[in-house]
Amino acid sequence: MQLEIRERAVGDVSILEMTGKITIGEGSVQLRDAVSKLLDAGRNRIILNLGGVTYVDSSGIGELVSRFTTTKNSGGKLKLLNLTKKIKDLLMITKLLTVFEIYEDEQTALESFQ
Amino acid sequence: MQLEIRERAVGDVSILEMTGKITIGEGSVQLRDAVSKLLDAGRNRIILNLGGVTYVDSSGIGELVSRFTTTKNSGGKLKLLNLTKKIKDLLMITKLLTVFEIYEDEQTALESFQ
Amino acid sequence: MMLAENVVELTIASQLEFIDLVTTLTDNVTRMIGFDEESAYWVNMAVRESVANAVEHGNKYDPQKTVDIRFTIGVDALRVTVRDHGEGFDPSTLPDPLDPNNLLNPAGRGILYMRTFMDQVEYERHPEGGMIVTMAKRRAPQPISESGEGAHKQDAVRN
Amino acid sequence: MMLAENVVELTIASQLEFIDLVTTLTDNVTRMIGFDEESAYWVNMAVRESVANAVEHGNKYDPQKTVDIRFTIGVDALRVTVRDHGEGFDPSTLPDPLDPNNLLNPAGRGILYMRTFMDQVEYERHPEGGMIVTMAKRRAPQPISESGEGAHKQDAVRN
Ligand SMILES: Nc1ncnc2c1ncn2[C@@H]1O[C@H](COP(=O)(O)OP(=O)(O)O)[C@@H](O)[C@H]1O
Ligand SMILES: Nc1ncnc2c1ncn2[C@@H]1O[C@H](COP(=O)(O)OP(=O)(O)O)[C@@H](O)[C@H]1O
Repeated sequence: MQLEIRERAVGDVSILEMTGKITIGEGSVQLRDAVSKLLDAGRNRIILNLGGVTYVDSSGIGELVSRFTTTKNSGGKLKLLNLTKKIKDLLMITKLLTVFEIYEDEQTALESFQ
Repeated sequence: MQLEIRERAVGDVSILEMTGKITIGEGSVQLRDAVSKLLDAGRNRIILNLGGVTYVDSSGIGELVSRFTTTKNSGGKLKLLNLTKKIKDLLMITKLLTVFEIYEDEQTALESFQ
Repeated sequence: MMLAENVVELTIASQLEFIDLVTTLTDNVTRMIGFDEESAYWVNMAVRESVANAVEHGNKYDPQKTVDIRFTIGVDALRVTVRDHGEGFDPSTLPDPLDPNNLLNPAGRGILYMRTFMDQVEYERHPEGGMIVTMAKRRAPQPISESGEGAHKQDAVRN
Repeated sequence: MMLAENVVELTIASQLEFIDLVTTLTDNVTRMIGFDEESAYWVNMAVRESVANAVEHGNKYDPQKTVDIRFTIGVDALRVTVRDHGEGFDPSTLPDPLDPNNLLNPAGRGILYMRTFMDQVEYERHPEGGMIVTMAKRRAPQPISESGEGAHKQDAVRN
Protein backbone atom coordinates (compact mmCIF):
# COMPACT_ATOMS: atom_id res chain seq x y z
CA MET A 1 0.00 0.00 0.00
CA GLN A 2 1.50 3.30 -1.13
CA LEU A 3 -0.79 5.49 0.89
CA GLU A 4 -2.79 4.99 4.06
CA ILE A 5 -5.77 7.20 4.80
CA ARG A 6 -7.59 7.34 8.12
CA GLU A 7 -10.77 9.28 8.44
CA ARG A 8 -11.79 11.19 11.55
CA ALA A 9 -14.74 13.52 12.16
CA VAL A 10 -14.77 16.56 14.44
CA GLY A 11 -18.32 17.87 14.27
CA ASP A 12 -19.09 18.47 10.62
CA VAL A 13 -15.42 18.66 9.66
CA SER A 14 -13.74 15.55 8.30
CA ILE A 15 -10.03 15.04 8.74
CA LEU A 16 -8.17 12.66 6.45
CA GLU A 17 -4.87 11.65 8.04
CA MET A 18 -2.63 10.54 5.21
CA THR A 19 0.58 8.53 5.48
CA GLY A 20 2.83 7.46 2.61
CA LYS A 21 3.20 8.57 -0.98
CA ILE A 22 0.74 10.30 -3.28
CA THR A 23 1.90 9.22 -6.72
CA ILE A 24 0.57 8.39 -10.15
CA GLY A 25 -1.69 5.37 -10.02
CA GLU A 26 -2.53 3.89 -6.65
CA GLY A 27 -1.88 6.82 -4.28
CA SER A 28 -3.70 9.40 -6.37
CA VAL A 29 -6.66 7.09 -6.85
CA GLN A 30 -6.94 6.43 -3.12
CA LEU A 31 -7.00 10.16 -2.40
CA ARG A 32 -9.68 10.72 -5.04
CA ASP A 33 -11.81 7.90 -3.67
CA ALA A 34 -11.53 9.05 -0.06
CA VAL A 35 -12.66 12.59 -0.90
CA SER A 36 -15.46 11.36 -3.18
CA LYS A 37 -16.78 9.20 -0.38
CA LEU A 38 -16.97 12.20 1.94
CA LEU A 39 -18.64 14.42 -0.64
CA ASP A 40 -21.15 11.69 -1.49
CA ALA A 41 -22.07 11.58 2.21
CA GLY A 42 -22.59 15.34 2.17
CA ARG A 43 -19.45 16.03 4.20
CA ASN A 44 -17.73 18.84 2.32
CA ARG A 45 -15.62 20.45 5.06
CA ILE A 46 -12.39 18.58 4.67
CA ILE A 47 -8.92 18.81 6.17
CA LEU A 48 -6.12 16.78 4.62
CA ASN A 49 -3.44 16.12 7.22
CA LEU A 50 -0.34 15.59 5.10
CA GLY A 51 2.06 15.30 8.07
CA GLY A 52 2.83 11.68 7.21
CA VAL A 53 3.13 12.17 3.47
CA THR A 54 6.73 11.86 2.37
CA TYR A 55 6.44 12.13 -1.40
CA VAL A 56 4.03 13.77 -3.83
CA ASP A 57 4.75 13.50 -7.54
CA SER A 58 3.23 15.87 -10.12
CA SER A 59 0.26 13.55 -10.51
CA GLY A 60 -0.27 13.70 -6.74
CA ILE A 61 -0.09 17.49 -6.72
CA GLY A 62 -2.60 17.49 -9.58
CA GLU A 63 -4.85 15.24 -7.54
CA LEU A 64 -4.69 17.64 -4.57
CA VAL A 65 -5.71 20.48 -6.90
CA SER A 66 -8.55 18.41 -8.37
CA ARG A 67 -9.91 17.47 -4.96
CA PHE A 68 -9.66 21.12 -3.90
CA THR A 69 -11.73 22.16 -6.93
CA THR A 70 -14.29 19.38 -6.63
CA THR A 71 -14.87 20.14 -2.97
CA LYS A 72 -15.28 23.84 -3.72
CA ASN A 73 -17.72 23.09 -6.54
CA SER A 74 -19.81 21.06 -4.12
CA GLY A 75 -20.05 24.15 -1.88
CA GLY A 76 -17.44 23.03 0.61
CA LYS A 77 -13.78 23.59 1.38
CA LEU A 78 -10.68 21.43 1.37
CA LYS A 79 -7.74 22.68 3.47
CA LEU A 80 -4.25 21.36 4.08
CA LEU A 81 -2.64 20.64 7.45
CA ASN A 82 0.93 19.84 8.54
CA LEU A 83 3.00 20.19 5.41
CA THR A 84 6.53 18.86 5.55
CA LYS A 85 9.36 21.01 4.24
CA LYS A 86 9.48 18.97 1.02
CA ILE A 87 5.79 19.35 0.30
CA LYS A 88 5.96 23.08 0.96
CA ASP A 89 8.82 23.20 -1.55
CA LEU A 90 6.65 21.41 -4.09
CA LEU A 91 3.71 23.79 -3.58
CA MET A 92 6.07 26.73 -3.92
CA ILE A 93 7.59 25.41 -7.14
CA THR A 94 4.12 24.91 -8.59
CA LYS A 95 2.87 28.30 -7.27
CA LEU A 96 0.13 26.58 -5.32
CA LEU A 97 1.06 27.83 -1.85
CA THR A 98 -1.45 30.67 -2.13
CA VAL A 99 -4.12 28.57 -3.81
CA PHE A 100 -4.56 26.27 -0.83
CA GLU A 101 -5.51 27.27 2.69
CA ILE A 102 -2.69 25.80 4.76
CA TYR A 103 -2.57 25.28 8.54
CA GLU A 104 0.14 24.31 10.96
CA ASP A 105 -2.10 22.98 13.72
CA GLU A 106 -5.36 21.15 13.77
CA GLN A 107 -7.16 23.46 16.18
CA THR A 108 -6.64 26.52 13.99
CA ALA A 109 -7.66 24.55 10.91
CA LEU A 110 -10.85 23.40 12.63
CA GLU A 111 -11.71 26.91 13.86
CA SER A 112 -11.27 28.30 10.34
CA PHE A 113 -14.45 26.44 9.38
CA GLN A 114 -16.55 28.29 11.99
CA MET B 1 31.23 -0.22 4.16
CA GLN B 2 30.00 -3.74 3.47
CA LEU B 3 31.63 -5.33 6.47
CA GLU B 4 32.78 -4.02 9.83
CA ILE B 5 35.38 -5.90 11.80
CA ARG B 6 36.29 -5.18 15.40
CA GLU B 7 39.21 -6.88 16.98
CA ARG B 8 39.32 -7.94 20.60
CA ALA B 9 41.94 -9.95 22.50
CA VAL B 10 41.29 -12.37 25.37
CA GLY B 11 44.73 -13.56 26.44
CA ASP B 12 46.39 -15.01 23.36
CA VAL B 13 43.08 -15.56 21.56
CA SER B 14 41.92 -12.89 19.12
CA ILE B 15 38.23 -12.42 18.48
CA LEU B 16 37.09 -10.71 15.27
CA GLU B 17 33.53 -9.45 15.67
CA MET B 18 32.14 -9.15 12.17
CA THR B 19 29.04 -7.25 11.13
CA GLY B 20 27.64 -6.95 7.61
CA LYS B 21 28.18 -8.91 4.43
CA ILE B 22 31.07 -11.05 3.31
CA THR B 23 30.87 -10.87 -0.46
CA ILE B 24 33.07 -10.81 -3.53
CA GLY B 25 35.33 -7.78 -3.53
CA GLU B 26 35.31 -5.51 -0.51
CA GLY B 27 33.97 -7.83 2.21
CA SER B 28 36.20 -10.77 1.35
CA VAL B 29 39.25 -8.54 1.11
CA GLN B 30 38.59 -7.02 4.52
CA LEU B 31 38.34 -10.46 6.09
CA ARG B 32 41.59 -11.56 4.45
CA ASP B 33 43.39 -8.42 5.61
CA ALA B 34 42.14 -8.68 9.18
CA VAL B 35 43.32 -12.29 9.52
CA SER B 36 46.66 -11.54 7.81
CA LYS B 37 47.29 -8.72 10.24
CA LEU B 38 46.77 -11.09 13.19
CA LEU B 39 48.99 -13.81 11.74
CA ASP B 40 51.72 -11.27 10.93
CA ALA B 41 51.62 -10.26 14.59
CA GLY B 42 52.03 -13.91 15.58
CA ARG B 43 48.46 -14.18 16.86
CA ASN B 44 47.22 -17.40 15.35
CA ARG B 45 44.42 -18.37 17.75
CA ILE B 46 41.45 -16.76 16.12
CA ILE B 47 37.70 -16.74 16.68
CA LEU B 48 35.47 -15.23 14.02
CA ASN B 49 32.23 -14.06 15.63
CA LEU B 50 29.78 -14.14 12.71
CA GLY B 51 26.72 -13.23 14.79
CA GLY B 52 26.31 -9.94 12.92
CA VAL B 53 26.98 -11.34 9.46
CA THR B 54 23.79 -11.42 7.43
CA TYR B 55 25.04 -12.55 4.05
CA VAL B 56 27.93 -14.67 2.77
CA ASP B 57 28.21 -15.30 -0.95
CA SER B 58 30.26 -18.17 -2.41
CA SER B 59 33.29 -15.92 -2.56
CA GLY B 60 32.83 -15.13 1.14
CA ILE B 61 32.55 -18.83 2.01
CA GLY B 62 35.70 -19.42 -0.02
CA GLU B 63 37.42 -16.68 1.95
CA LEU B 64 36.42 -18.32 5.25
CA VAL B 65 37.92 -21.59 4.01
CA SER B 66 41.12 -19.84 2.88
CA ARG B 67 41.56 -18.09 6.21
CA PHE B 68 40.93 -21.38 8.00
CA THR B 69 43.69 -23.02 5.94
CA THR B 70 46.17 -20.16 6.22
CA THR B 71 45.76 -20.04 9.98
CA LYS B 72 46.21 -23.79 10.26
CA ASN B 73 49.34 -23.64 8.07
CA SER B 74 50.79 -21.06 10.40
CA GLY B 75 50.37 -23.50 13.27
CA GLY B 76 47.23 -21.88 14.66
CA LYS B 77 43.48 -22.36 14.61
CA LEU B 78 40.55 -20.37 13.26
CA LYS B 79 37.14 -21.17 14.77
CA LEU B 80 33.64 -19.86 14.13
CA LEU B 81 31.25 -18.42 16.70
CA ASN B 82 27.56 -17.48 16.62
CA LEU B 83 26.36 -18.65 13.24
CA THR B 84 22.95 -17.44 12.13
CA LYS B 85 20.49 -19.91 10.67
CA LYS B 86 21.25 -18.70 7.13
CA ILE B 87 24.99 -19.13 7.51
CA LYS B 88 24.54 -22.59 8.99
CA ASP B 89 22.43 -23.41 5.92
CA LEU B 90 25.23 -22.21 3.67
CA LEU B 91 27.86 -24.31 5.48
CA MET B 92 25.57 -27.31 5.26
CA ILE B 93 24.98 -26.85 1.53
CA THR B 94 28.72 -26.60 0.95
CA LYS B 95 29.47 -29.53 3.31
CA LEU B 96 31.71 -27.31 5.44
CA LEU B 97 29.84 -27.74 8.74
CA THR B 98 32.25 -30.47 9.80
CA VAL B 99 35.34 -28.76 8.45
CA PHE B 100 35.06 -25.79 10.79
CA GLU B 101 35.03 -25.88 14.57
CA ILE B 102 31.82 -24.08 15.44
CA TYR B 103 30.75 -22.65 18.81
CA GLU B 104 27.55 -21.19 20.15
CA ASP B 105 29.02 -19.17 22.98
CA GLU B 106 32.23 -17.28 23.44
CA GLN B 107 33.25 -18.89 26.71
CA THR B 108 33.22 -22.38 25.24
CA ALA B 109 35.05 -21.16 22.17
CA LEU B 110 37.74 -19.57 24.33
CA GLU B 111 38.11 -22.64 26.51
CA SER B 112 38.55 -24.85 23.45
CA PHE B 113 41.93 -23.18 22.93
CA GLN B 114 43.24 -24.31 26.35
CA MET C 1 26.96 -5.32 -25.87
CA MET C 2 29.17 -2.25 -26.03
CA LEU C 3 28.70 0.06 -23.12
CA ALA C 4 30.99 2.47 -21.37
CA GLU C 5 32.19 1.22 -18.02
CA ASN C 6 30.21 3.84 -16.11
CA VAL C 7 26.79 3.06 -17.56
CA VAL C 8 23.79 1.19 -16.22
CA GLU C 9 20.74 0.58 -18.38
CA LEU C 10 17.28 -0.54 -17.39
CA THR C 11 14.44 -1.45 -19.72
CA ILE C 12 10.89 -1.88 -18.52
CA ALA C 13 7.60 -2.64 -20.18
CA SER C 14 5.04 0.19 -20.11
CA GLN C 15 3.47 -0.43 -16.74
CA LEU C 16 3.16 2.07 -13.92
CA GLU C 17 3.90 -0.79 -11.50
CA PHE C 18 7.48 -0.85 -12.78
CA ILE C 19 8.20 2.82 -12.00
CA ASP C 20 9.15 1.96 -8.43
CA LEU C 21 11.83 -0.39 -9.76
CA VAL C 22 13.31 2.50 -11.69
CA THR C 23 13.26 4.92 -8.77
CA THR C 24 14.77 2.37 -6.41
CA LEU C 25 17.57 1.73 -8.88
CA THR C 26 17.98 5.51 -9.10
CA ASP C 27 18.32 5.70 -5.32
CA ASN C 28 21.00 3.05 -5.40
CA VAL C 29 22.95 4.78 -8.13
CA THR C 30 22.81 8.18 -6.40
CA ARG C 31 23.81 6.61 -3.08
CA MET C 32 26.68 4.72 -4.72
CA ILE C 33 28.12 7.92 -6.17
CA GLY C 34 27.69 9.91 -2.97
CA PHE C 35 24.74 12.25 -3.60
CA ASP C 36 23.36 13.67 -0.36
CA GLU C 37 19.85 12.63 0.77
CA GLU C 38 18.23 15.80 -0.48
CA SER C 39 19.71 15.71 -4.00
CA ALA C 40 18.96 12.01 -4.25
CA TYR C 41 15.33 12.66 -3.33
CA TRP C 42 14.85 15.20 -6.11
CA VAL C 43 16.68 13.12 -8.71
CA ASN C 44 14.37 10.25 -7.79
CA MET C 45 11.37 12.51 -8.35
CA ALA C 46 12.62 13.77 -11.73
CA VAL C 47 13.27 10.23 -12.91
CA ARG C 48 9.79 9.19 -11.76
CA GLU C 49 8.21 12.01 -13.76
CA SER C 50 10.14 11.26 -16.92
CA VAL C 51 9.38 7.55 -16.78
CA ALA C 52 5.70 8.18 -15.99
CA ASN C 53 5.50 10.46 -19.04
CA ALA C 54 7.18 7.84 -21.21
CA VAL C 55 4.71 5.17 -20.07
CA GLU C 56 1.62 7.38 -20.18
CA HIS C 57 2.07 9.93 -22.97
CA GLY C 58 4.84 8.30 -24.98
CA ASN C 59 4.00 4.62 -25.12
CA LYS C 60 0.36 5.14 -24.10
CA TYR C 61 0.58 2.04 -21.90
CA ASP C 62 1.22 -0.17 -24.95
CA PRO C 63 2.57 -3.33 -23.30
CA GLN C 64 4.71 -4.08 -26.35
CA LYS C 65 6.62 -0.82 -26.04
CA THR C 66 9.48 -0.37 -23.65
CA VAL C 67 10.89 2.53 -21.70
CA ASP C 68 14.68 2.55 -21.80
CA ILE C 69 16.49 4.26 -18.96
CA ARG C 70 20.22 4.86 -18.98
CA PHE C 71 22.34 6.16 -16.13
CA THR C 72 25.75 7.55 -17.05
CA ILE C 73 27.97 8.18 -14.07
CA GLY C 74 30.23 11.02 -15.10
CA VAL C 75 32.97 12.53 -12.99
CA ASP C 76 31.10 15.86 -12.86
CA ALA C 77 27.49 14.80 -13.17
CA LEU C 78 25.01 11.98 -13.25
CA ARG C 79 23.23 11.87 -16.58
CA VAL C 80 19.91 10.03 -16.97
CA THR C 81 18.25 9.48 -20.32
CA VAL C 82 14.73 8.14 -20.68
CA ARG C 83 13.52 6.98 -24.05
CA ASP C 84 10.05 5.95 -25.14
CA HIS C 85 8.70 4.59 -28.42
CA GLY C 86 5.72 6.87 -28.93
CA GLU C 87 4.90 9.58 -31.44
CA GLY C 88 7.00 12.26 -29.76
CA PHE C 89 5.91 15.82 -29.01
CA ASP C 90 7.14 19.37 -29.13
CA PRO C 91 7.87 20.57 -25.59
CA SER C 92 8.00 24.22 -26.69
CA THR C 93 4.26 24.24 -27.36
CA LEU C 94 3.11 23.13 -23.91
CA PRO C 95 0.95 25.36 -21.71
CA ASP C 96 2.87 26.99 -18.86
CA PRO C 97 1.72 25.37 -15.59
CA LEU C 98 2.69 28.54 -13.72
CA ASP C 99 0.40 30.78 -15.77
CA PRO C 100 -2.30 31.96 -13.33
CA ASN C 101 -4.96 30.57 -15.68
CA ASN C 102 -3.43 27.13 -15.46
CA LEU C 103 -2.81 26.89 -11.72
CA LEU C 104 -5.91 24.81 -11.16
CA ASN C 105 -5.20 22.37 -13.97
CA PRO C 106 -5.18 18.78 -12.73
CA ALA C 107 -2.05 17.96 -14.77
CA GLY C 108 0.81 19.49 -16.69
CA ARG C 109 3.46 19.88 -13.95
CA GLY C 110 5.73 16.90 -14.68
CA ILE C 111 8.22 18.66 -16.92
CA LEU C 112 8.28 21.61 -14.52
CA TYR C 113 9.26 19.18 -11.78
CA MET C 114 12.03 17.75 -13.95
CA ARG C 115 13.41 21.17 -14.91
CA THR C 116 13.34 22.30 -11.28
CA PHE C 117 15.04 19.27 -9.79
CA MET C 118 17.73 18.66 -12.39
CA ASP C 119 20.46 20.99 -13.59
CA GLN C 120 19.74 20.22 -17.21
CA VAL C 121 16.77 18.75 -19.11
CA GLU C 122 16.75 18.35 -22.88
CA TYR C 123 14.16 16.78 -25.13
CA GLU C 124 14.92 15.35 -28.53
CA ARG C 125 13.12 13.17 -31.00
CA HIS C 126 14.99 9.90 -31.28
CA PRO C 127 16.10 9.22 -34.89
CA GLU C 128 14.38 5.82 -34.74
CA GLY C 129 11.15 7.21 -33.25
CA GLY C 130 9.93 8.22 -29.83
CA MET C 131 11.25 10.89 -27.52
CA ILE C 132 14.42 10.88 -25.53
CA VAL C 133 14.89 13.17 -22.58
CA THR C 134 18.36 13.75 -21.18
CA MET C 135 18.64 15.02 -17.64
CA ALA C 136 21.79 15.86 -15.72
CA LYS C 137 22.51 16.54 -12.07
CA ARG C 138 25.88 17.87 -11.03
CA ARG C 139 27.85 15.95 -8.45
CA ALA C 140 29.54 17.63 -5.53
CA PRO C 141 33.16 18.40 -6.43
CA GLN C 142 35.28 15.27 -6.12
CA PRO C 143 38.37 15.18 -3.94
CA ILE C 144 41.41 15.08 -6.21
CA SER C 145 42.80 11.57 -6.28
CA GLU C 146 46.31 11.32 -4.89
CA SER C 147 47.16 8.34 -6.99
CA GLY C 148 47.01 10.41 -10.15
CA GLU C 149 45.26 9.98 -13.48
CA GLY C 150 44.86 6.23 -13.36
CA ALA C 151 42.52 6.23 -10.41
CA HIS C 152 40.01 8.67 -11.83
CA LYS C 153 37.75 6.28 -13.66
CA GLN C 154 37.19 4.21 -10.58
CA ASP C 155 36.54 7.32 -8.58
CA ALA C 156 33.81 8.29 -10.97
CA VAL C 157 31.85 5.27 -9.86
CA ARG C 158 32.95 4.89 -6.29
CA ASN C 159 32.85 8.30 -4.72
CA MET D 1 12.09 -2.08 -28.26
CA MET D 2 9.87 -5.17 -28.25
CA LEU D 3 9.49 -6.68 -24.85
CA ALA D 4 6.76 -8.66 -23.24
CA GLU D 5 4.78 -6.71 -20.69
CA ASN D 6 6.12 -8.72 -17.78
CA VAL D 7 9.81 -8.21 -18.44
CA VAL D 8 12.42 -5.98 -16.86
CA GLU D 9 15.95 -5.80 -18.24
CA LEU D 10 19.07 -4.39 -16.69
CA THR D 11 22.44 -3.97 -18.36
CA ILE D 12 25.60 -3.15 -16.45
CA ALA D 13 29.21 -2.69 -17.33
CA SER D 14 31.57 -5.35 -15.95
CA GLN D 15 32.25 -3.90 -12.54
CA LEU D 16 31.75 -5.65 -9.22
CA GLU D 17 30.50 -2.32 -7.82
CA PHE D 18 27.37 -2.69 -9.93
CA ILE D 19 26.36 -6.08 -8.53
CA ASP D 20 24.56 -4.44 -5.62
CA LEU D 21 22.38 -2.55 -8.12
CA VAL D 22 21.35 -5.87 -9.62
CA THR D 23 20.57 -7.53 -6.31
CA THR D 24 18.60 -4.54 -5.07
CA LEU D 25 16.54 -4.59 -8.26
CA THR D 26 16.09 -8.31 -7.69
CA ASP D 27 14.77 -7.63 -4.17
CA ASN D 28 12.29 -5.14 -5.57
CA VAL D 29 11.06 -7.54 -8.22
CA THR D 30 10.65 -10.41 -5.77
CA ARG D 31 8.87 -8.15 -3.27
CA MET D 32 6.58 -6.79 -6.00
CA ILE D 33 5.47 -10.27 -6.97
CA GLY D 34 5.00 -11.45 -3.42
CA PHE D 35 7.92 -13.77 -2.69
CA ASP D 36 8.38 -14.34 1.03
CA GLU D 37 11.51 -12.94 2.74
CA GLU D 38 13.29 -16.27 2.74
CA SER D 39 12.77 -17.06 -0.95
CA ALA D 40 13.68 -13.50 -1.88
CA TYR D 41 16.93 -13.81 0.07
CA TRP D 42 18.02 -16.92 -1.80
CA VAL D 43 16.99 -15.59 -5.20
CA ASN D 44 19.08 -12.50 -4.43
CA MET D 45 22.06 -14.73 -3.63
CA ALA D 46 21.67 -16.80 -6.83
CA VAL D 47 21.46 -13.66 -8.94
CA ARG D 48 24.56 -12.26 -7.22
CA GLU D 49 26.51 -15.43 -8.00
CA SER D 50 25.47 -15.51 -11.64
CA VAL D 51 26.30 -11.85 -12.21
CA ALA D 52 29.61 -12.16 -10.36
CA ASN D 53 30.52 -15.10 -12.63
CA ALA D 54 29.56 -13.12 -15.71
CA VAL D 55 31.73 -10.16 -14.64
CA GLU D 56 34.65 -12.24 -13.42
CA HIS D 57 34.87 -15.41 -15.55
CA GLY D 58 32.75 -14.38 -18.53
CA ASN D 59 33.72 -10.79 -19.31
CA LYS D 60 36.96 -10.96 -17.29
CA TYR D 61 36.28 -7.43 -16.04
CA ASP D 62 36.53 -6.03 -19.58
CA PRO D 63 34.88 -2.62 -19.13
CA GLN D 64 33.62 -2.68 -22.73
CA LYS D 65 31.60 -5.83 -22.14
CA THR D 66 28.19 -5.79 -20.54
CA VAL D 67 26.26 -8.18 -18.37
CA ASP D 68 22.63 -8.34 -19.44
CA ILE D 69 20.09 -9.41 -16.84
CA ARG D 70 16.48 -10.12 -17.67
CA PHE D 71 13.64 -10.77 -15.23
CA THR D 72 10.56 -12.42 -16.66
CA ILE D 73 7.63 -12.40 -14.28
CA GLY D 74 5.61 -15.47 -15.15
CA VAL D 75 2.38 -16.51 -13.53
CA ASP D 76 4.03 -19.65 -12.14
CA ALA D 77 7.64 -18.59 -11.75
CA LEU D 78 10.15 -15.80 -11.86
CA ARG D 79 12.75 -16.43 -14.54
CA VAL D 80 16.09 -14.64 -14.49
CA THR D 81 18.58 -14.84 -17.34
CA VAL D 82 22.12 -13.52 -17.08
CA ARG D 83 24.19 -13.14 -20.19
CA ASP D 84 27.85 -12.31 -20.59
CA HIS D 85 30.04 -11.72 -23.63
CA GLY D 86 32.97 -13.94 -22.78
CA GLU D 87 34.31 -17.15 -24.27
CA GLY D 88 31.79 -19.42 -22.64
CA PHE D 89 32.51 -22.67 -20.81
CA ASP D 90 31.26 -26.18 -20.39
CA PRO D 91 29.61 -26.53 -16.98
CA SER D 92 29.65 -30.34 -17.18
CA THR D 93 33.45 -30.41 -16.82
CA LEU D 94 33.70 -28.48 -13.56
CA PRO D 95 35.15 -30.06 -10.41
CA ASP D 96 32.51 -31.02 -7.84
CA PRO D 97 32.83 -28.65 -4.88
CA LEU D 98 31.30 -31.32 -2.62
CA ASP D 99 33.97 -33.89 -3.42
CA PRO D 100 35.91 -34.38 -0.17
CA ASN D 101 39.13 -33.50 -2.01
CA ASN D 102 37.70 -30.14 -3.02
CA LEU D 103 36.16 -29.06 0.27
CA LEU D 104 39.08 -26.80 1.12
CA ASN D 105 39.18 -25.12 -2.30
CA PRO D 106 38.97 -21.36 -1.99
CA ALA D 107 36.51 -21.11 -4.90
CA GLY D 108 34.18 -23.15 -7.07
CA ARG D 109 30.91 -22.97 -5.10
CA GLY D 110 28.98 -20.33 -7.06
CA ILE D 111 27.11 -22.64 -9.40
CA LEU D 112 26.35 -24.94 -6.46
CA TYR D 113 24.76 -21.95 -4.72
CA MET D 114 22.69 -21.16 -7.81
CA ARG D 115 21.50 -24.74 -8.25
CA THR D 116 20.61 -24.99 -4.57
CA PHE D 117 18.66 -21.75 -4.32
CA MET D 118 16.76 -21.85 -7.61
CA ASP D 119 14.34 -24.48 -8.88
CA GLN D 120 16.00 -24.57 -12.27
CA VAL D 121 19.40 -23.51 -13.62
CA GLU D 122 20.40 -24.01 -17.24
CA TYR D 123 23.54 -22.95 -19.05
CA GLU D 124 23.73 -22.38 -22.79
CA ARG D 125 26.18 -20.80 -25.15
CA HIS D 126 24.56 -17.75 -26.67
CA PRO D 127 24.42 -18.00 -30.50
CA GLU D 128 26.16 -14.61 -30.71
CA GLY D 129 28.85 -15.49 -28.16
CA GLY D 130 29.10 -15.60 -24.41
CA MET D 131 27.15 -17.68 -21.94
CA ILE D 132 23.57 -17.29 -20.90
CA VAL D 133 22.29 -18.85 -17.72
CA THR D 134 18.56 -19.20 -17.16
CA MET D 135 17.34 -19.59 -13.60
CA ALA D 136 13.79 -20.06 -12.43
CA LYS D 137 12.14 -19.86 -9.03
CA ARG D 138 8.56 -21.02 -8.59
CA ARG D 139 6.05 -18.62 -7.14
CA ALA D 140 3.60 -19.60 -4.45
CA PRO D 141 0.30 -20.67 -6.05
CA GLN D 142 -1.71 -17.60 -7.06
CA PRO D 143 -5.27 -17.10 -5.84
CA ILE D 144 -7.61 -17.59 -8.76
CA SER D 145 -8.79 -14.21 -10.02
CA GLU D 146 -12.54 -13.68 -9.68
CA SER D 147 -12.71 -11.31 -12.60
CA GLY D 148 -11.84 -14.09 -15.01
CA GLU D 149 -9.26 -14.47 -17.75
CA GLY D 150 -8.72 -10.81 -18.44
CA ALA D 151 -7.27 -10.05 -15.06
CA HIS D 152 -4.60 -12.72 -15.16
CA LYS D 153 -1.83 -10.78 -16.84
CA GLN D 154 -2.03 -8.00 -14.32
CA ASP D 155 -2.06 -10.55 -11.54
CA ALA D 156 1.18 -11.97 -12.83
CA VAL D 157 2.86 -8.71 -11.99
CA ARG D 158 0.91 -7.52 -9.01
CA ASN D 159 0.49 -10.45 -6.71
N1 LIG E 1 7.31 11.23 -23.52
C1 LIG E 1 6.28 11.97 -24.01
N2 LIG E 1 5.71 11.65 -25.19
C2 LIG E 1 4.69 12.39 -25.67
N3 LIG E 1 4.18 13.46 -25.05
C3 LIG E 1 4.71 13.83 -23.87
C4 LIG E 1 5.79 13.10 -23.28
N4 LIG E 1 6.12 13.69 -22.13
C5 LIG E 1 5.29 14.74 -21.98
N5 LIG E 1 4.45 14.83 -23.04
C6 LIG E 1 3.41 15.86 -23.27
O1 LIG E 1 3.72 16.95 -22.45
C7 LIG E 1 2.60 17.24 -21.60
C8 LIG E 1 3.07 17.79 -20.29
O2 LIG E 1 3.75 16.81 -19.57
P1 LIG E 1 3.97 17.00 -18.04
O3 LIG E 1 4.52 18.35 -17.79
O4 LIG E 1 4.79 15.86 -17.55
O5 LIG E 1 2.54 16.95 -17.37
P2 LIG E 1 1.44 15.77 -17.37
O6 LIG E 1 2.16 14.50 -17.58
O7 LIG E 1 0.80 15.89 -16.06
O8 LIG E 1 0.49 16.12 -18.50
C9 LIG E 1 1.85 15.95 -21.50
O9 LIG E 1 0.49 16.15 -21.19
C10 LIG E 1 2.03 15.38 -22.89
O10 LIG E 1 1.12 15.95 -23.79
N1 LIG F 1 29.90 -16.95 -17.13
C1 LIG F 1 30.98 -17.75 -17.14
N2 LIG F 1 31.86 -17.71 -18.18
C2 LIG F 1 32.94 -18.51 -18.19
N3 LIG F 1 33.23 -19.39 -17.23
C3 LIG F 1 32.41 -19.48 -16.18
C4 LIG F 1 31.24 -18.67 -16.07
N4 LIG F 1 30.60 -18.98 -14.93
C5 LIG F 1 31.34 -19.93 -14.34
N5 LIG F 1 32.43 -20.24 -15.08
C6 LIG F 1 33.45 -21.27 -14.80
O1 LIG F 1 32.92 -22.16 -13.84
C7 LIG F 1 33.78 -22.21 -12.69
C8 LIG F 1 32.93 -22.45 -11.43
O2 LIG F 1 32.13 -21.33 -11.16
P1 LIG F 1 31.52 -21.15 -9.73
O3 LIG F 1 30.89 -22.44 -9.33
O4 LIG F 1 30.64 -19.96 -9.77
O5 LIG F 1 32.74 -20.90 -8.76
P2 LIG F 1 33.83 -19.75 -8.76
O6 LIG F 1 33.22 -18.58 -9.45
O7 LIG F 1 34.10 -19.54 -7.32
O8 LIG F 1 35.01 -20.31 -9.50
C9 LIG F 1 34.51 -20.90 -12.70
O9 LIG F 1 35.73 -20.97 -12.01
C10 LIG F 1 34.72 -20.68 -14.19
O10 LIG F 1 35.80 -21.42 -14.66
